[in-house]
Amino acid sequence: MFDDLRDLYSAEIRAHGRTPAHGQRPAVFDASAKGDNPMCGDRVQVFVRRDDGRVAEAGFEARGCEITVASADLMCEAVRGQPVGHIRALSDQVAAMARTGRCEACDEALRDVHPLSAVHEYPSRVKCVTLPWHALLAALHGEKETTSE
Amino acid sequence: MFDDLRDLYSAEIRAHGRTPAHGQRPAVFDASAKGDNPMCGDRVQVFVRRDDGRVAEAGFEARGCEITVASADLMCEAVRGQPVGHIRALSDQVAAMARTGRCEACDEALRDVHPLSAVHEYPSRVKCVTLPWHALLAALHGEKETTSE
Amino acid sequence: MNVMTKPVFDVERIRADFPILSQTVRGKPLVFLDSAASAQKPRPVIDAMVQAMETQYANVHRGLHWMSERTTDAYEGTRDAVARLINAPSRDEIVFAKNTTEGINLVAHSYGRGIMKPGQAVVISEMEHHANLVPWQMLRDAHGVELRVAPITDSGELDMAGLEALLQDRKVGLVAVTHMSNVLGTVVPAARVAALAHEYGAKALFDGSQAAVHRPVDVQAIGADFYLFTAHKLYGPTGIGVLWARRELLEAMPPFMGGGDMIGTVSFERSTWAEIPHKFEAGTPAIIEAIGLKAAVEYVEAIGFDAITAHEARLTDHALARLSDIPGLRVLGAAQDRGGVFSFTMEGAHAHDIATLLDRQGIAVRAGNHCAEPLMRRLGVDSSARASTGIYTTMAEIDALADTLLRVREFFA
Amino acid sequence: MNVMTKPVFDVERIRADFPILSQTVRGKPLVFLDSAASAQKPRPVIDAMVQAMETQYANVHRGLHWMSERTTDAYEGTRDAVARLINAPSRDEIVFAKNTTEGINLVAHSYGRGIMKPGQAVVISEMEHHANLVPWQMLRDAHGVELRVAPITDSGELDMAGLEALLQDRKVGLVAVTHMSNVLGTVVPAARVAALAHEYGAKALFDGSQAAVHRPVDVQAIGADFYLFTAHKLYGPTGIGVLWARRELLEAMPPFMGGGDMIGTVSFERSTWAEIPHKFEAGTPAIIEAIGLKAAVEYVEAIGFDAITAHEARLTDHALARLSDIPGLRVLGAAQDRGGVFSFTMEGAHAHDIATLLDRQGIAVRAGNHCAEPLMRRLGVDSSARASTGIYTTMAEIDALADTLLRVREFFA
Ligand SMILES: Cc1ncc(COP(=O)(O)O)c(C=O)c1O
Ligand SMILES: Cc1ncc(COP(=O)(O)O)c(C=O)c1O
Repeated sequence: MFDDLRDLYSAEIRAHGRTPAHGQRPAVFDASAKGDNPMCGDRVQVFVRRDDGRVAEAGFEARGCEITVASADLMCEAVRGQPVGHIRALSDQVAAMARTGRCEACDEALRDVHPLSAVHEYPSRVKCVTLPWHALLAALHGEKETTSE
Repeated sequence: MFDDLRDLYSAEIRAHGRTPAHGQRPAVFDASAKGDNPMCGDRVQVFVRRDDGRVAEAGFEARGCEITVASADLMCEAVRGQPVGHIRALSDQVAAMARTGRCEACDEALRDVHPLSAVHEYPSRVKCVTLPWHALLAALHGEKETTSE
Repeated sequence: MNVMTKPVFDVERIRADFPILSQTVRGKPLVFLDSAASAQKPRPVIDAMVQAMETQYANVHRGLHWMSERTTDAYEGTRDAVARLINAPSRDEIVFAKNTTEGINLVAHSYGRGIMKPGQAVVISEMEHHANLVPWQMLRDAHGVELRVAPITDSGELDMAGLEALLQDRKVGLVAVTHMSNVLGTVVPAARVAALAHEYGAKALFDGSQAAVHRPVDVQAIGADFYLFTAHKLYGPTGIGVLWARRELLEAMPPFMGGGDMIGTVSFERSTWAEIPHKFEAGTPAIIEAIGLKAAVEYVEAIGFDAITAHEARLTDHALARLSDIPGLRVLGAAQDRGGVFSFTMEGAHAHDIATLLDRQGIAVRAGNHCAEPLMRRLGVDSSARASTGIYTTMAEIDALADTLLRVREFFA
Repeated sequence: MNVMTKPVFDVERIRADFPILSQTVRGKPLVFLDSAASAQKPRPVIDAMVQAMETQYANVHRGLHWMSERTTDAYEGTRDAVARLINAPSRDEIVFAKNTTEGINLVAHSYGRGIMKPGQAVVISEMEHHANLVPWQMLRDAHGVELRVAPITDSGELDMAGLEALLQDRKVGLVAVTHMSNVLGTVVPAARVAALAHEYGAKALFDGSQAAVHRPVDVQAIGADFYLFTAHKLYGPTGIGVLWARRELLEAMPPFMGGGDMIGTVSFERSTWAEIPHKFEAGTPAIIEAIGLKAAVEYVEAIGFDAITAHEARLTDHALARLSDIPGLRVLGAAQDRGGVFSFTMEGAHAHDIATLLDRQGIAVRAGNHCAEPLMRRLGVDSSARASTGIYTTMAEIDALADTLLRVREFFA
């Protein structure tokens, strides 16, 4: 019945969505920010530890759908070791990917994030993918809250 | 060209509209009130002198169209000698006449007002007819201002 | 309208009046179960708007010409239709606003700031839509009025004893509650609430956004002081809603917005206000929308609320039976008196994911907090999915929902 | 849009797009010269609204289903169209209100009460519509802000020296003037006004209700801080208008109304606001109307403002020539830069009587104070008749007006 949804809800994504590896507050972190999706009530809080200008570790706490949680988990994976200054570019690429479904020019670091591009067929779900990235950027910029609008 | 308007702008009405007999503040009056038509800017101030429970004299000052002035003038004529308690009934009859064009049950005192019934074809002009009556009622009830809404 | 000649309720005939219902979505026939967010429009509403724009349109109130007079008659005619619909004592008490939200903001401004005194209180309930919460918060913060929240019971009904307790100190100037919850479907006993409010010297406002769609409303029988609804949920156009209030309240309240049409006379020094209802309608109103609203009112009146509530009761019983058969599914709220709104959660599946799966099958439901975040908190859920019915909803659509939810459950198992 | 393929301006082709123009009134073909009050709607606007209601409708922003997503795209797409129309730097700066009037009230509340301090002043002009006067009076009375009135010259133009004099003490926080007078047709030199305001530390607001219909508007070239217009005069639907303001102003301003869609998170204690523009759009917006507005914007863009202003210049020259030939007729205002709005008085005939006689011939003009009572006082008239043009107005219609006015004069002689 939901065959055409197997892209979006692939085994990969569902695993990240249900049993995220990074779905907790790290023992040590130096920045954190919340992201809210006011239209639906989803909330993600991202925690990040930096080391020598790079993201050393990221984790999150979320109340949200599988897509949001999966995106947060894949993000935490993808940004580990990335230069802090590079995160915005990655975030922009994810946003474009979620909107258009395409990611030809995406950074190698985003390889595992690609399956989420299936979300582009469901515009109202695009925010589920981008919300954790907004929260991460906010944390890195010293803000406390953000929204996914 | 304007043949179908000869009813509304009859010689009678036009005479009252252009050279009203009562278009001034009487030397003596015991009540007065203004009426405004906020949608168009017309204004009538009515002055009235009472004697022994009857309208002894009425006069007005107006800035307004010919229909308003004619209605005010015909009103002043019609109410002279009428019991104060009867004015609301007369006013209601005039309002009904202006809206419907009919006045079978109208008071004899309103005979000369009848030609104004032609206004019923022009709903937005009905207020021109009723405004002076509203002001007169307001004056008799001790109010200072009224509108024709 | 002659009750004798009213045709029996025939949902297929009604569906034929709604062009959108024959659309397909993602290759599937549209099953529109999101009417509580906004309802679809029947042909008579669309036609009335088109006819106005094609044959009889000009600005209202101001023109001394035929088109303006006819348009004014049509616009003002809607006040009569609405007054009849809710049994308002006078057409002059019908104020048009953009939607319910603007109407409540108008009351918060003109009654709240204009009449209430700092130190007084407003009571709302735990199950309010943000539209009947945020304006009172803003009033609280700007005007020093206290905001109190009446509890609901675990079955999702207004806790009348809890409400009465909040009124005891007689500081409450206004009780403002929903007439029907957009999350729980609960219909609030409005007449009892109004009587209680009055007993303690408070006015009673009802947010009828949902109730006016599902129940006959009689503001006099309720004893309401303010009543609001929004046209787009009543099968009418967007951009117009209704505030009804008692004449003496409207007359005492200062205006909300300033501009054309709401004035008596204007000088740079001072302006005077027009009579009600015009005092509260600044600027060019939603003319075409008012004309559409009249058609919507006439449309539901022609069907009749007896038939509408009977149809809805059948749908509701069926929906509750089918939904409660789905393992792991929890319907929020269990009020005695409830309308066709079903919010639910499902174990192991997030509301958004449910909504997306349903959408893939052409079934439109809403998911999220339904503009009632504090209520969600009270219910202990982050978000829920919500299916809601309209006059065009069929038993088969309820079955499609339930059948698909069973598959959703498998998918997420 | 490709400028090269733009068809030449053909008024008969344009007229064919407006169904209402083939109507008769009192047995005569409609000559609609009341477009400044509200314009007629072309078929693409009507069709866009109908198509939305028939095939693609649901509430916006909230739904996770196909209909809601498509409707949201359409609704939000209007922001892009409007941003392009007025050359706004960002679509996020486009706020939808009910009409110009609500937009100005929003600014008076959120900027006036929210940002300005008691003791500051607002400057308006002598030729404002009540919509750009009454809200500032209400702000004055509620918030202790002074209201100053910049004079106009006898030719009906803004007196720039007079304006500058009012700014000298640097107390003025906002200069709020019309971009084009709805009585005199005067087009105000907006860029000069904005520069002057900025020189003295004030913001500049322009009421573009009339200007946006007759002139290309570029808010960046003007240097405006706030700009407003109303869809129904721009051949669009009733029930929707536009407030544009600079991002940093919108971000600093508190919200106007509270409710759904304008919030970030809500608890009973405290709410946070959504990002702009949503912060200023509480409740279900005028969705169908926004969709109609987009069609209206595209319609005028396809014709092009070059063609529109050229057509209007021809009509204006002709109208002024014909009207000035009528003995006893006085056209109000004689600005150098003026659009297709002609207010006039006639010796021996009151404006209402003129309007009724014209109406009898199917010619729709307005009469009264045109929601600009103080201006009428300044001009020394109680009321005037007003003819105003649209893109569909023909030379023959101007001739019909002038010919009939000659007969009106005879009638009242
Ligand atoms: C110059 C001007 N400003 C403001 C308005 C008010 O527009 P609206 O009634 O659509 O709010 C109008 C038209 O009525 C106008 O001509
Ligand atoms: C109970 C309730 N109140 C208020 C509203 C707000 O209505 P609107 O958005 O039309 O102002 C809604 C719907 O959104 C509602 O369901």
